[in-house]
Amino acid sequence: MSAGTQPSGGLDFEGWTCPLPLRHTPNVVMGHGGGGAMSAELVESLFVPGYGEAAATELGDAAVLPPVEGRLAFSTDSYVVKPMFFPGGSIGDLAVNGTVNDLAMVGARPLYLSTAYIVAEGTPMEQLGRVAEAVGRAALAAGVRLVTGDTKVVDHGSGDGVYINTAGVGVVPEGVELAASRMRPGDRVIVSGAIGVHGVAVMSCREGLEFGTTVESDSAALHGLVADVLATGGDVRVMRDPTRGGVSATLNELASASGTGVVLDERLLPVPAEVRDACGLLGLDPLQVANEGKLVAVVAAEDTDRVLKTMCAHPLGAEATVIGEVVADHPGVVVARTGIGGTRVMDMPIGEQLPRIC
Amino acid sequence: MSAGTQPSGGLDFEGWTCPLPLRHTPNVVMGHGGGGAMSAELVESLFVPGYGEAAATELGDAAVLPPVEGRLAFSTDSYVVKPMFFPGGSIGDLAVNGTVNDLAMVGARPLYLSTAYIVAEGTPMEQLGRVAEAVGRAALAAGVRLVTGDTKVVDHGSGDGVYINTAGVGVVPEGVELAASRMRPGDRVIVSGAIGVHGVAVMSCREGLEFGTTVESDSAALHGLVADVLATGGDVRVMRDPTRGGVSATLNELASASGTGVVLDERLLPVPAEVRDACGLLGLDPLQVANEGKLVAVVAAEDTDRVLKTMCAHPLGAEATVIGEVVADHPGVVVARTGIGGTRVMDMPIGEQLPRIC
Amino acid sequence: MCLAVPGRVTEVYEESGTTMASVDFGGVGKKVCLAYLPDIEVGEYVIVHVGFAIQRLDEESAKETLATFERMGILTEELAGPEEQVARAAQEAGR
Amino acid sequence: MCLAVPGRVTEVYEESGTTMASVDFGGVGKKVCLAYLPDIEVGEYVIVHVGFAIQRLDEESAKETLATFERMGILTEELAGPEEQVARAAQEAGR
Amino acid sequence: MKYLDEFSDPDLARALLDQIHEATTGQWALMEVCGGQTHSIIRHGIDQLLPDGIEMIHGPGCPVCVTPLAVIDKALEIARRPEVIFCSFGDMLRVPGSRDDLFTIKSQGGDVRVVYSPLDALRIAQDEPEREVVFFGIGFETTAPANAMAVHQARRLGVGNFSLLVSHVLVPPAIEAIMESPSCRVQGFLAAGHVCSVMGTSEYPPLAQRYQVPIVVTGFEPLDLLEGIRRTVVQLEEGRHEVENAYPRAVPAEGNPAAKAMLEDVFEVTDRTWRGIGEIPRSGWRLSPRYADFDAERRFSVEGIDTAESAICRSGEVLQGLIKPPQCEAFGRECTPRNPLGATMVSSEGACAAYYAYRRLDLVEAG
Amino acid sequence: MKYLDEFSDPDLARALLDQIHEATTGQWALMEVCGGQTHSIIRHGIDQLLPDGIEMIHGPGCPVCVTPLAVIDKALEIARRPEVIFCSFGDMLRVPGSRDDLFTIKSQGGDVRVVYSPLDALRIAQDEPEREVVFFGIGFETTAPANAMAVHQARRLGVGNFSLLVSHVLVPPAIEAIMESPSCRVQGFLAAGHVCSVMGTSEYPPLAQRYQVPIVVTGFEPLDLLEGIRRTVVQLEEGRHEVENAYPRAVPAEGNPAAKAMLEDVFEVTDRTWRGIGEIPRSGWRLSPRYADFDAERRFSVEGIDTAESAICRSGEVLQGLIKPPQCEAFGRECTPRNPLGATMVSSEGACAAYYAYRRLDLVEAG
Ligand code: SF4
Ligand code: SF4
Ligand SMILES: [Mg+2]
Ligand SMILES: [Mg+2]
Ligand SMILES: [Mg+2]
Ligand SMILES: [Mg+2]
Ligand SMILES: [Mg+2]
Ligand SMILES: [Mg+2]
Ligand SMILES: [Mg+2]
Ligand SMILES: [Mg+2]
Ligand SMILES: [Mg+2]
Ligand SMILES: [Mg+2]
Repeated sequence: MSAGTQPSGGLDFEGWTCPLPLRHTPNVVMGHGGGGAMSAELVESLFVPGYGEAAATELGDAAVLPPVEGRLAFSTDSYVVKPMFFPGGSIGDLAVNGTVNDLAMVGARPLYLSTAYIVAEGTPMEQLGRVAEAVGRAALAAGVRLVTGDTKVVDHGSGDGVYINTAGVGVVPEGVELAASRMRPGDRVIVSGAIGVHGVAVMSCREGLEFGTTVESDSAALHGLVADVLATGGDVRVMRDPTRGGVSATLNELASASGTGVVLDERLLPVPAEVRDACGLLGLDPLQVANEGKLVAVVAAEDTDRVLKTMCAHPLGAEATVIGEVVADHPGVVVARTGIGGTRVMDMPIGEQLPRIC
Repeated sequence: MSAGTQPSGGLDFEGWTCPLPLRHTPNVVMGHGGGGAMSAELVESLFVPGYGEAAATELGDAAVLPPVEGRLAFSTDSYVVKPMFFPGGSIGDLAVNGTVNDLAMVGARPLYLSTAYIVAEGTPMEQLGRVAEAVGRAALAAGVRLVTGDTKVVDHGSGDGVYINTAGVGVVPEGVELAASRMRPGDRVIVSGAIGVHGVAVMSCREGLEFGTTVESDSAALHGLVADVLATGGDVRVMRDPTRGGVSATLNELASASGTGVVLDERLLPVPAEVRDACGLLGLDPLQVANEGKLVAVVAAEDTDRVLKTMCAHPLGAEATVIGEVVADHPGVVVARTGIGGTRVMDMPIGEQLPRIC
Repeated sequence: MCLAVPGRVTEVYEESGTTMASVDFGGVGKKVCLAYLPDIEVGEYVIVHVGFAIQRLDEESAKETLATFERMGILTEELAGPEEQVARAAQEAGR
Repeated sequence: MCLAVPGRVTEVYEESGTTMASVDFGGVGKKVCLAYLPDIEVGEYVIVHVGFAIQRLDEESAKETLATFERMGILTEELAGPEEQVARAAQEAGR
Repeated sequence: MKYLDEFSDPDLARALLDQIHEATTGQWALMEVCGGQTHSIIRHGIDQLLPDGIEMIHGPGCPVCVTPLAVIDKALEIARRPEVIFCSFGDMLRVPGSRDDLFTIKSQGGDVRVVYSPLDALRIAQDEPEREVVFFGIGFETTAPANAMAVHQARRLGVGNFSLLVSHVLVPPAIEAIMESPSCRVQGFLAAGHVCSVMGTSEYPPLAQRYQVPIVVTGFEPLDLLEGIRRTVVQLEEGRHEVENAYPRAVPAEGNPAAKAMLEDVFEVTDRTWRGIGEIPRSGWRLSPRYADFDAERRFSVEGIDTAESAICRSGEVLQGLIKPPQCEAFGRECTPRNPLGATMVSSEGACAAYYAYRRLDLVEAG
Repeated sequence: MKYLDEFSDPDLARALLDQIHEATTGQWALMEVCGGQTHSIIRHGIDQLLPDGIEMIHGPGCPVCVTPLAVIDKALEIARRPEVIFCSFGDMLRVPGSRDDLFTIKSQGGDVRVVYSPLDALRIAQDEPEREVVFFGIGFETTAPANAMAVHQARRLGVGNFSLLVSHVLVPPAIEAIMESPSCRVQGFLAAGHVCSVMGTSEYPPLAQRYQVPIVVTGFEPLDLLEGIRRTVVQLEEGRHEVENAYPRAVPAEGNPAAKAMLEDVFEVTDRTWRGIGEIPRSGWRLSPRYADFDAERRFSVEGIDTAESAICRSGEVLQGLIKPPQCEAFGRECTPRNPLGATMVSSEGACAAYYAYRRLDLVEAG
């Protein structure tokens, strides 16, 4: 890799041609959000073909779905990532995987997704089409159906490219009960693989910070891995996907919600060299960098080996590892053992991650 | 009313004080979307109290809900209305009522709502708090629980105030089967009350078009009205809420989805004087103006009286009336009989509603 | 040209040296420039186009016109018997 | 001051009259201004701060320093018997 | 609205229609000059209710439709500039120039705003002194006084960042051009009521005389239009060719003297190209040299831009009343309001759009 | 990263710690001058591993912390302007001025951008010639060459819309001021390695002599810090007070001559107020008259702005090493990184923030 080569561009837009015969509109215009013929055309000619097999036949205002046996899981997230396309993925995959993962983290089998777009006028149809295709592919891969949707268009300057909201409905199998309140001293904290990868991939193409890296986003749907883990019968107390705020935010949330302490051993953290190096360059903490295809699980000590073995057998958990444990001391606080044997309190990140000045 | 007095302002922000002890942030800043302590604080100190009784105890990443008997209904919509506060309501009520109504239109009893906010940095906390309160009040009124949520913050200039996405889950009672495909020649078309009210209320405070009016948005949750109608046992073929694109878009969609024709009698349209006058001034067609608390129902001829009587007995359907009928002629086309006895084809609106030039 | 609509002047005032009016269009109020009709008084009707009162609406004349139309209507009614009226309505409905 | 990190120069080139370099920081590549170290050659290490190479990293010296530390380590190992090492580790874990 | 609703009364409409049916014995081709009248005729289905002997021909009366392509292209060029806030009446935004339209420019980041009045644009200029605010000053004689006043006020108040892109057109020279056309079929005119509210009626008697056509000043509500048609037909049946005022409540003979004085001051007559028709001598207004400082064409140096029409569209013939929209091969096929080939399909005032939007049921059934 | 990882090796760290423990017999108060070193010490828990006899005092070495309130207020004032793109290193955005911070200005519409390098800001100025691009040029001697080069290039390339808001501070005068303080407890200094990479080591022998303190040039990785501490302690135990270079791989005695020459050309020495400390004579750099055109304070006429600190915060004492952050009443209570009362709580380099973020476990347990 030549360090002088800035990234971006590496994405291939060649293969795609806009399916909408919109003579005057290679870009989205306000009318596409007006609820009239142009809106309908956008759904029929762009979203439905983009989604492919993952779409229900009609993406209506509301979907009627067959009865579901068991407890429901319900989740929502909006996706506003910039740039929309980044190494290893796009806002489209994130929008599917992120919501699928939030469902998976409560132990649910994801079934249905809604997709709602807020598009800035001027967004190239071609980009919107690629996003729709990415959504369709990710949904197909995750085995969820796209059953209802919405599109709004906002003024140039009132939005920026494409924002996507997905909401998801899933079913929680009988007996599955995941909650921070079930955490007990002695439990082990497992992370399913390398951390910080998604955040570094996105940062590498963020304006003003660009750097060359081979890192690609880890965006993936984790419900398969979760199902395997639950099938072990091991006592998994709680799971979380450490997205915004990273592992640090997740562990702080768990400590605070459970009233237990967490001790983390930094020497055990799976931080890839690229992530460590990028964070070193920018003065960031890999523990605070976002992940999109990883989970943190708290598991009863006696079941840890079993769970870990199962995780490692799954392609998305191949590098799973224990990174710490739950303690009775310092409830609500996460403490990290540092590389050279010191300790520090690992606080909840505050707001934005800011590259350090010096 | 003094015509010279421009509207807006009439909203009262006095009663509200920001519950967040954010010394440096009377406005939303990027950090509130970072997934760290500031994000958590926003949920705990603004959304949860704003939602009040309508909120589930924790607005987590995903909710686990008790089993639901019967078919599920699932819907989503994003709300980007400008200005956020307008005569008779706010983006908060719309976000609840709009999704509740999309569920109601497939005959469902709405149960749960997700709420996802995309907030532009700089948005006053006070406004966001008022929006959250409006969401809470509307949800309480509609009897839906707010069970899961999300907040993102975007750069100034990348967003505009507050966008809200809600997704909703409901249950469709046994035997309820509403579909455009069930429309038959001879069916009657009913509208549940005055049309064009919401659109005119919002337009009256839109920059560059401001006019004085006493019209207030009709934003309301219609599932109660729908339940009453379904309880009559009358054969309701299909229902729609004529939001963006107005009654015109809705009837065109129904005609086109059903393969039947629709004939509308303009003399029967319940267009309030204020709506007619505002449309006259701006050169708009009331049939294309948005509604947020009205429904269009297609009902078997023999059941029309029964349905209409029930509607009229409900506060939200007091002015319900038959406005047209389904015909075998001109399938897919909506024809309007004009006031002086002519006819015209009422086409699907195209994109944005544009005030006519002259 | 179109989209000039009649409204009733409810208030006349000065604004940065120009005569302005509040005009009531039934359900809608709008601020209108009176520079071209400075003699208009509150209560009178004006024809308003893109924010300007371009002409006084002569209520007398309007009433006369309507009265003429009504006379024509009566004339027509007299010409057509009730049967013809019913037949005409039916024909209309069938169009 | 901090956040100056060592990287290996992989390419040297001119850009609008200034000497620039591509620098490889392990997993990360960055464009860096070489104006203050114009004699650096490809393969050498530099200390980079906010986009500027501020100093050459002397590999010889780095190796010497590490070698010194290692000698201290060996010295320490020799001083402490294995029991003491275990005790020390336990103490550490208990902090 | 008072004085609108009364003039839509179905019973009185029936009475007027009866009178028209009774009066009509011959075959008459009438032209309503104004796009607003076209809109109203189709919107209310009036043409369907007329006797077979009367044919309504739609005139070149929509300022959106007739604004020349070159002016649209200038507007797009100006609106594209980062320093400009480009203000326009609403339905001008969808009119296609040679390549783009204002909606597209807006979607590419141009600051394009819809306003209700040119005074709104002037206020924006006052509020945002560091920007350049340009108002798209199109329209017939009805709209010209508003635009004139905006420029006049800008000068009076010293609002240096306001300018006008002017493309006004005038009705009487258009009537003249239509009548001069060798293929002209028009036998009587409904003159545009609101144009006369401003200008009065004095320009029409010479035309009625020269071309031996009745000209009836007509309003916009169903009863107004029916009365205008009735009076024109009665004249034709009686062999008269006079100027009548069927809209006396809004049209005094002298028009609006204050407005006319302002127009005199701010504008001067110029030759003007009408989109789809071609140049008509002395058929437009441009800013007079006294207001040259406020001329957006000069301020943004777009005088050079000149562009030609596309070949397929027959809107020129439509605008001259030579064909009706459905006679154009492209109508409703390649050319729809969604994807307009010609300006007459763009504006809801345009003859092709009015025909499409409210097209007759039999058209649907045939199609 | 090569030459980083090796200097974090746990076994070698243990070896160095053993040496330190062995060497320490007295009670010694050492100051690491640089905020990056403070960060590293707390981040790795080094202070916990040191013998009780060694106390680390955190120096005024975070440029974010010491940037005077008046300069922050000037930055906010400039960033607020609509024509300005205000570029800054990341963690400057959260530093509170008298009222707001840059994040707040950004949220109110100010165009505030985080960049990695001043050259990025220069490139933005070239890309957006119609805007004014201002770079917030703070930092010690390490950062100054980058800022100097940006200005130099701006002049060379004729980038007239670029300027620098300069508030550079210098390490040696700060050491002098600390030692001159009557309450000073510091007995030895770890000098900031990267400052010396630029400036070399020649400024330190006079200080070591005058104040009879050992000064050891020290790097930033755990082993570097331990070695710096070890050498300082050894000197103290042996009663020496010399300048030693414990970071020879990055610090030649002469520093970087090219950078020093550029600094000489672009900047000139000035008295500078350090936030929380007060004015230290000749402790900063400002733009030299030759580059006055590129001075943002002049370009935006904010020279007049002058503001005073709030009363509660004891960051001045923290910065001078007189108290440790937890000794401040407000620490962890009213004052947290989320809601900082003083600059030392704002930057992750700041002593209070570093203490808060990585505060010792016993602190948590006590708290
Ligand atoms: S239908 Fe279209 S192509 Fe034909 S004349 Fe009208 S605008 Fe031109
Ligand atoms: S803890 Fe806060 S208030 Fe106390 S000295 Fe540090 S920055 Fe100032
Ligand atoms: Mg919906
Ligand atoms: Mg999650
Ligand atoms: Mg999530
Ligand atoms: Mg929708
Ligand atoms: Mg979620
Ligand atoms: Mg709906
Ligand atoms: Mg909806
Ligand atoms: Mg979320
Ligand atoms: Mg367009
Ligand atoms: Mg802030």
